[in-house]
Amino acid sequence: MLSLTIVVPVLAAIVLLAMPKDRPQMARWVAFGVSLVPLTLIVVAWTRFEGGPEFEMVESLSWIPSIGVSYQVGLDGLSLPLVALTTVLFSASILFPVDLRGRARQYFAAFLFLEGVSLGLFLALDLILFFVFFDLSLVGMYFLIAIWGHGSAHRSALKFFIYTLVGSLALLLGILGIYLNSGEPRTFDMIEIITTQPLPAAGLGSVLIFWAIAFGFMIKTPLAPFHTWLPPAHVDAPAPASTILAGVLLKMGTYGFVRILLQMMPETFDRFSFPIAVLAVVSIVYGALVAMAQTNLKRLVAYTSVNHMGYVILGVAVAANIGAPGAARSIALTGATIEMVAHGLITGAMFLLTGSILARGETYEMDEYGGLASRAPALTGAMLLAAFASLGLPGLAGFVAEFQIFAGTLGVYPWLAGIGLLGIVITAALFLRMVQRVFLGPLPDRWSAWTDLGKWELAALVPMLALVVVIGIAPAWLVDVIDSASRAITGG
Amino acid sequence: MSLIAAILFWFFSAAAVVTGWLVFRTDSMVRAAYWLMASFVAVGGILMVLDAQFLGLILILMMAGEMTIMAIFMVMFMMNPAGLNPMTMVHQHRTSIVSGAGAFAVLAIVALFADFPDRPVQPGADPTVDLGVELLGESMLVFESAGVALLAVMIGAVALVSFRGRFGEAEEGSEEPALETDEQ
Amino acid sequence: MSLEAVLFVSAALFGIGVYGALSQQSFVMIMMGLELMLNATILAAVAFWWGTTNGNPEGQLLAIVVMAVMAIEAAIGFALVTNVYRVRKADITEKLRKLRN
Amino acid sequence: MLRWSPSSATILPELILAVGAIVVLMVALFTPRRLQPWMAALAAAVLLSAAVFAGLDLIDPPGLTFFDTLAADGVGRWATLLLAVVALLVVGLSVEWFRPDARHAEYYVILIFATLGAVLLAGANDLMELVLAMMLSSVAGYTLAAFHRRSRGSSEAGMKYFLLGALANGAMVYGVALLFGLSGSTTFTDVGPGLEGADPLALVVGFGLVVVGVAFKMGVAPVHPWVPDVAEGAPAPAAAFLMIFGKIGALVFLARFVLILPDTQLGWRPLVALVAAVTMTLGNLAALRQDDVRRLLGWSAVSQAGYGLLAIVAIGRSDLAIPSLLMFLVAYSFGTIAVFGVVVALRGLTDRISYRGLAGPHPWLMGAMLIGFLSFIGIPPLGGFAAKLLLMGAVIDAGYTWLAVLTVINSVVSLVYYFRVLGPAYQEKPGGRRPTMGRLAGASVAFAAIGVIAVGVVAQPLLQAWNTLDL
Amino acid sequence: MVWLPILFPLAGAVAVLAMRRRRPWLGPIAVIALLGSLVSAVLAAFSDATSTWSWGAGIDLSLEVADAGRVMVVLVPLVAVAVVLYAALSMRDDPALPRLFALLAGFVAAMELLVVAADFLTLLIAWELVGAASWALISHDWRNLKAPTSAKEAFVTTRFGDLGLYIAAGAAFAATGSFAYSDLASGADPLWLGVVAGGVVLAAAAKSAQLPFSPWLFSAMAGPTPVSALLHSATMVAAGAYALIRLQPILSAVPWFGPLVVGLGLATALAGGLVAFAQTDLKRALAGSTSAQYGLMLVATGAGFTAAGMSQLTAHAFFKALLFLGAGVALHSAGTLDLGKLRLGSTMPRIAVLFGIGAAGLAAVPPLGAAFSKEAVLGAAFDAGFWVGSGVLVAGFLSALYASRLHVLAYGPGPPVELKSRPHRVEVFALAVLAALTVVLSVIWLPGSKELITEVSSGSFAEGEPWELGLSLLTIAMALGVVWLLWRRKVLVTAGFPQRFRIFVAGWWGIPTAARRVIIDPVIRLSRDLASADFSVVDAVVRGIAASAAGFGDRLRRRVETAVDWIAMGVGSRTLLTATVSQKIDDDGVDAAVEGIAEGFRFGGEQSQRTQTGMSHHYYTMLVAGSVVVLIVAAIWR
Repeated sequence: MLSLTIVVPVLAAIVLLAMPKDRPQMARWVAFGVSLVPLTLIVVAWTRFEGGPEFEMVESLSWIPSIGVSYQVGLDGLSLPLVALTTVLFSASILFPVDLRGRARQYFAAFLFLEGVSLGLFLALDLILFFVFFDLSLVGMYFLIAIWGHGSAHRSALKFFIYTLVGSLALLLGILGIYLNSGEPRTFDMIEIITTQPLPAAGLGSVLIFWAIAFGFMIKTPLAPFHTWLPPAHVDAPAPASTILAGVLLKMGTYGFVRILLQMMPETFDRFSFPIAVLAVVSIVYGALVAMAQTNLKRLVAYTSVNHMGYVILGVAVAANIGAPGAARSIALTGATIEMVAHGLITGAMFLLTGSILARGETYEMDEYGGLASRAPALTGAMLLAAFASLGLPGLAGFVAEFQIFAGTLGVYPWLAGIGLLGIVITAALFLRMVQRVFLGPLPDRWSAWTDLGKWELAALVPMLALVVVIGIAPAWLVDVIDSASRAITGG
Repeated sequence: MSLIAAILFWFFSAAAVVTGWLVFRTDSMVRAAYWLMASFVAVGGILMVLDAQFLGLILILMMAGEMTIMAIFMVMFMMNPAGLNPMTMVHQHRTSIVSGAGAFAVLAIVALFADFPDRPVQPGADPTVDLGVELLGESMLVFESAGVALLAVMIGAVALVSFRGRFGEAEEGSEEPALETDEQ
Repeated sequence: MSLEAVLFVSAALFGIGVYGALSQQSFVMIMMGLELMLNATILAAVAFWWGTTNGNPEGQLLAIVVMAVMAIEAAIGFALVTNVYRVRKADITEKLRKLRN
Repeated sequence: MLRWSPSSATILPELILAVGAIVVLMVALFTPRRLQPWMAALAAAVLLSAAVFAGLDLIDPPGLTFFDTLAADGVGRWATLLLAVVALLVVGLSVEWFRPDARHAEYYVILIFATLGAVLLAGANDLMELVLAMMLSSVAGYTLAAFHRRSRGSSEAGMKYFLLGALANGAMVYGVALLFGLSGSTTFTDVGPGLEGADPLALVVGFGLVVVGVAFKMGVAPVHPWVPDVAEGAPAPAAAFLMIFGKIGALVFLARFVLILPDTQLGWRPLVALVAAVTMTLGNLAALRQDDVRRLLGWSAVSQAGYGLLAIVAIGRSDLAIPSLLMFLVAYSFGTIAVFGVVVALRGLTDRISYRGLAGPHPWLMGAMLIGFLSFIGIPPLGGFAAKLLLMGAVIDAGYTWLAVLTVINSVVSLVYYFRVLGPAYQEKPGGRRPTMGRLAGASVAFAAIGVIAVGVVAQPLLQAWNTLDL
Repeated sequence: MVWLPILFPLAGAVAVLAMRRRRPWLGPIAVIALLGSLVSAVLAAFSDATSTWSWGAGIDLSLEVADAGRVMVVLVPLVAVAVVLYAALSMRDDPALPRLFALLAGFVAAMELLVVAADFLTLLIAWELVGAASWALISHDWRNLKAPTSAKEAFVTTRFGDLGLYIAAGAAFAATGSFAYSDLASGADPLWLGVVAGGVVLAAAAKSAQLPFSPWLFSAMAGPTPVSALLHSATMVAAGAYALIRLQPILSAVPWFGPLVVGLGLATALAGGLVAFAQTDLKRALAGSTSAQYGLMLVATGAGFTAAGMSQLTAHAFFKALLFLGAGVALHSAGTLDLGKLRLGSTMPRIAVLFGIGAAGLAAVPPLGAAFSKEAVLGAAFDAGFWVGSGVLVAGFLSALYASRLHVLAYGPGPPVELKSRPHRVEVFALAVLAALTVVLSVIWLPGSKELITEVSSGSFAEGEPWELGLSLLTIAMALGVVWLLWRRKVLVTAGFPQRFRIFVAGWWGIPTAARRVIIDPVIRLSRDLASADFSVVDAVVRGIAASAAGFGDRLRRRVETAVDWIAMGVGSRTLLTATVSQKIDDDGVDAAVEGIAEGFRFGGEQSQRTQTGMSHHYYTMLVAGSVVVLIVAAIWR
């Protein structure tokens, strides 16, 4: 069943490409319909999910047994929410109207391809399979940015590709390192590696492997100072691609931190949890500060992603500290995972909204706008909701995550938690500034014909924002699922 | 024997090196070709001194023939009266000297300081017979390969140079296809 | 007359050949340099046959193989020189500069 | 001890190639001009039967033949099979390309000879056989490069290829003489033991000079300059072949060769590692600015040769070395055929700018190019990824982690120039269709592209077969 | 049960939004919702209701009406009803009325949640929601950029304080593994308890506008009057003091907790009193007085007598709401809040009387309840120490001083004023309700009420001395005398201060300026610098690596191929390269870097034809040189 979520979109992408005529509406509906398949399947999987410490619904096929590679997918409390997030974001993004540049089939095919690949990454339980999807996601995203982007899309897309390829290849080296150390016979099987923990806690080899993988994921996540590919890629990408980039692709890095580093080499991670936590806090504060100075709306949102990913990694680093109390580690990891989901929904929605603004105003410069609230209450309301969620207002998803992260961190790294908290104040300031600059104040004459969100935009946005609220108010259904994994991972 | 051999060896050696050097010190290609031939003949001499009479002989014969061809070729080819006109056609002279000296130095060091096994040729053996046995015995594949290689080079050389072929002008249409075709 | 001496002479011939191959502009002259190098190789091969291999006939064969190499290279070399001269009116290396970065 | 293999089937592919070449030549002599292109079919039949028999040989137990001068082992047979398939695909690319040529049956003859040369090189178990296989493949190679007898570029490419090759081969032959002198034999079976305790200085020089020759064949630094020139100047189908066949032959030979060398006196492993590092870096960096696609492919071939050497570095130390070597060769061959095939199919279109917006009108061709390039970069699940995975695993296993890191860095660099071609092709507004070369070339491209994907995705049968191979 | 006081206003908010097109219904709906909240709050207060809401993974949000919460849970909707009643009429022409009502109702709901919170997580949730609601309410008039700007300042300031609660919650979790008050009370590591205390004090100080956060109340003035009235009396600002009162039993285990809170409160009471005295803007003066009054509550709480604090909070809620509504009427009628231009007593005598009751409460004139609570605070302060008591005495003097000054200047007798509009009957009624509540609160002077309060709020009173009351009365008399003197000299408006000093004091002792100079401007500058550094340094490193790879590649290739010309090439190309790279580095991306290098080399190529290659003899040189290198390496590196 899980394999279907991967295969169906990818096959559909190929079929779409082979379709003879370019009929945008039909292509959109086909793509949307196909994207509902994984969504439905994941909902079913959620209802069947038991929440034990083991991986569930594992499907396994021998692929290249000669070198220990297999096709193996499965779920646990960590991947299930991310997979669900992926399906929601893709369905919404496909629905979101965008300038197709006369290449509708290719656009939707790229989206479906990327969906299958992203789902595959979160479901993969084999390191090579994981890497395959990791790299293919780069290719898919490259084309989405390069072909349907704007501004200097060529350069941004290439920069994105090159920079994250550096990360992915570092990851590959690390994966090879794990493989070569995985005992006899060698294997890429993640379940087996997690169970047997073949890597020695000490030793130069483990340290090198750890940092190679960590470097790879730090680029992908991204943590400062490896984030500079992110703003141009976001700014020049079409809005739905930005949503996917922020909502899904960045999570691959943070997911990898947990799945590979935390689960496969916990003792080595323990040695370096403090430096990683420091980097995370630097990202939090740095991302927020730099975002505050932006005049470009989308760039601003992009930098807040750096900030939010800092929270995630902070939570992961706390969970990696073996000496800390189990409850703190577990709550931090749960918080980090919720933050992944929350950030995906919130920032995803926010990027879609920037797309709506660009489509109407043709610029991201915030100073060009003002007073839009009077013409576009729905747009304003949606952005306001997203902004408040992003700055961590209780009752919305972001708070649930950030609170748990800080609650876990404070007992383990009190000073880092204290510094990191400053990020919350700065994000509050910067989002309010943004809202004020774009939506409040007097309306310039040139925008007097501004239109509010259309029905398709709303159709894409409302489910995402509704989830933000639901998670914010009643997160138990999500927290319990994640907690099952967190406890298993941290032993808390 | 050994004294005479030694004298002959040093004589041929000196001749081989000096004539070899003269190949590149002369003004005309034809003369250069003859100096080269002289160098080969000298080496053939050395081979004979080293009990490899057969090899020495075929080297001299083959090279004499080849060098004549080369000389004629140049006369024909360069449209240069007898290839005798004075000329200097040298580039990157210093680099070449350094490179040549370097190559010599490396090999000379190997020659003088390397420790080769001392397993001289048995006095009683007939090297030519051995060669024949080897050629048609254990190293047959080498022999055959040489044949194939020579066949290939003949075919290749003919294909490249012949003016006329079975179908008139041999070079007709032998170039990159046009990027645009008439259909377009 | 020792192995060292023969190899030394061979090294000298090889060095001269390298010098010639590098210093000459004309293709034909370059080929002469190459032939000289092969000449040195024949000498070395026979020297080893004579001095270090219990008279293994493979040494003699090696010399013959090198002669074959000489012939092959000369043949294909002349063919190419002719061809280049016909197409490009080029007889020295400096005239072949179409293909470069 | 004479070990003449009674079964001539062992060398049947070689025999078929040698005899087949002559047959093609003879038939062509008596065939009217308008039927000349059918010589391609004949050559294809020869290559196909060679491939079939090489494939059938795969099940034979490994051994040596012709008094130990030729190895008939699994790796050699796989190399033979691969070479025959590559030549077959090149024939497919060549038919339309050479159709206007008044006399091109010789092209196929030489192509078969070149294949034979590389096959013999891959199987060479004797220093003299090495020299002659090298000569055969080189001579055929020069001819192929210069085959456009009215083309300025082609003749220049052939000439330069020859000049460099002659010098490199001259050096190699001297090295062979030195090794013979040290070991007292030319057959590897005896060279190995003979070199035990040999003088290290002479050994180094001898080995180094042999490596110069092998490096020339592969297009490895410092004997690489012919590669971009030939890639640009030679007839495009021939260029594709020339990029590939030397690598197959020489890499397999080198793997066989280094294994007989004594580890104690000779640091061949670091030497090969250094050459690999320099080669891949040089090739990649030089390719960065190329605006000529064929030349770019040439430089990329240089860097790929560097990757291929990783397998040699690891050989004998990692059980991944031989599978990685073969996987690299297969992936590289198909990838090269695919991208060069696209150039051929577009009638030799080589200006980077001309590729702008081609993805629209030529989705399949550009798709093949995309697959080929992505495979070269090492994007999974393509063959190039499988190759790089195994190669890097092998060198890390062999203790050369820095080389794997360098490979990674180079892969990133390579992305830049591949996407300087691909980017505009996909991003720019679709342009008009360009004239193409016909179905057969397209079919070869398709076959190669599918091959690139297949070896990555369906790697298991191959790896299973290769895991047990020995040299 | 415990949910109802929260859900009623929430439902009201939803209903208001749903029926936003039927404007006449809006007011009644809002009032009914708040009345529902009030009634259910009373019931909840008597039933000591508790409830929990699970977040999963063992994290529960627990709600409980307990201790001071029993009073507070009733107080909030009580004040809110009056305020909403006023708003329904005074803002009846505002097109955004539905939004205002919805937000006010939400504001109340959030505050009720805060009151019934029984753990730090719930407290934090409510705490932040209150802040966010206040942001939305303050920026009610968003078309004028001033309002959202002020709202942002207010929100960011208080959010900084919120960090204290984050820290407190985290520390509680670290200490006990849960967020509940009760777990913390049942014993925790003193170190962590200290962190909790520090966090709570920080949060409370920011919310209750204590030093140094006080100035945010000025920003909050940008909101409409009903918002200010509610914000100052029973919701936002009250949250800080309430949280301290609620948590005092737990936190008093920390030895420095009491002195810190007392000191903070006293300092704010004195400084704020002077601010209120020096201000010439009616609402701002009231804002200053709010800080001062909450300072007094903190003194009582810090001294350990939470009942005193709670009664002060209650009394203050009524009269401060009343005063703000009075100020609103003034603004509405006279169109200004400038104390120099009001004196509406002759024109609107009824309002003047009502406002006077509020001012009397502010001045703590007996027998009003406010005076009782003031006395309780004084008693608590003297219990804490003589100097504290003296300080509170001075603060009481200041209260009387500014209260009387404000009344005289705002609603004192004066020349008839041309009114823009007259207050509506219901508006006056709302004021009257609050005035009545202020007066009715006098019943707490009755014997037995102390015991009742003690029992209900689980707090305590200090044993007051009779002379304390006398002293208070004396200070009030003195204050009245001073005001009369100043009035006579016609300098009451400027309070007799020199102009620059007055402005300095009225602007909260220069704290806003200092904050801008020391915190805001540097942070913004830092953020700009970082943003430019992000491109010119961090990214430049990346681009530099790319550029040098490209440049290195070119150099390497060319140098190897033209081995002969190494030196000449090297010198030339390096200068060129440096120049081009530094010039091009500001251009974007890898491609540009590549192009830049290419350009440099084209130029270099023009300079020296020798760099051109493609010639076989160069290849030869390379081969020989390379082979020699290979041999040397092989000979050395085993």
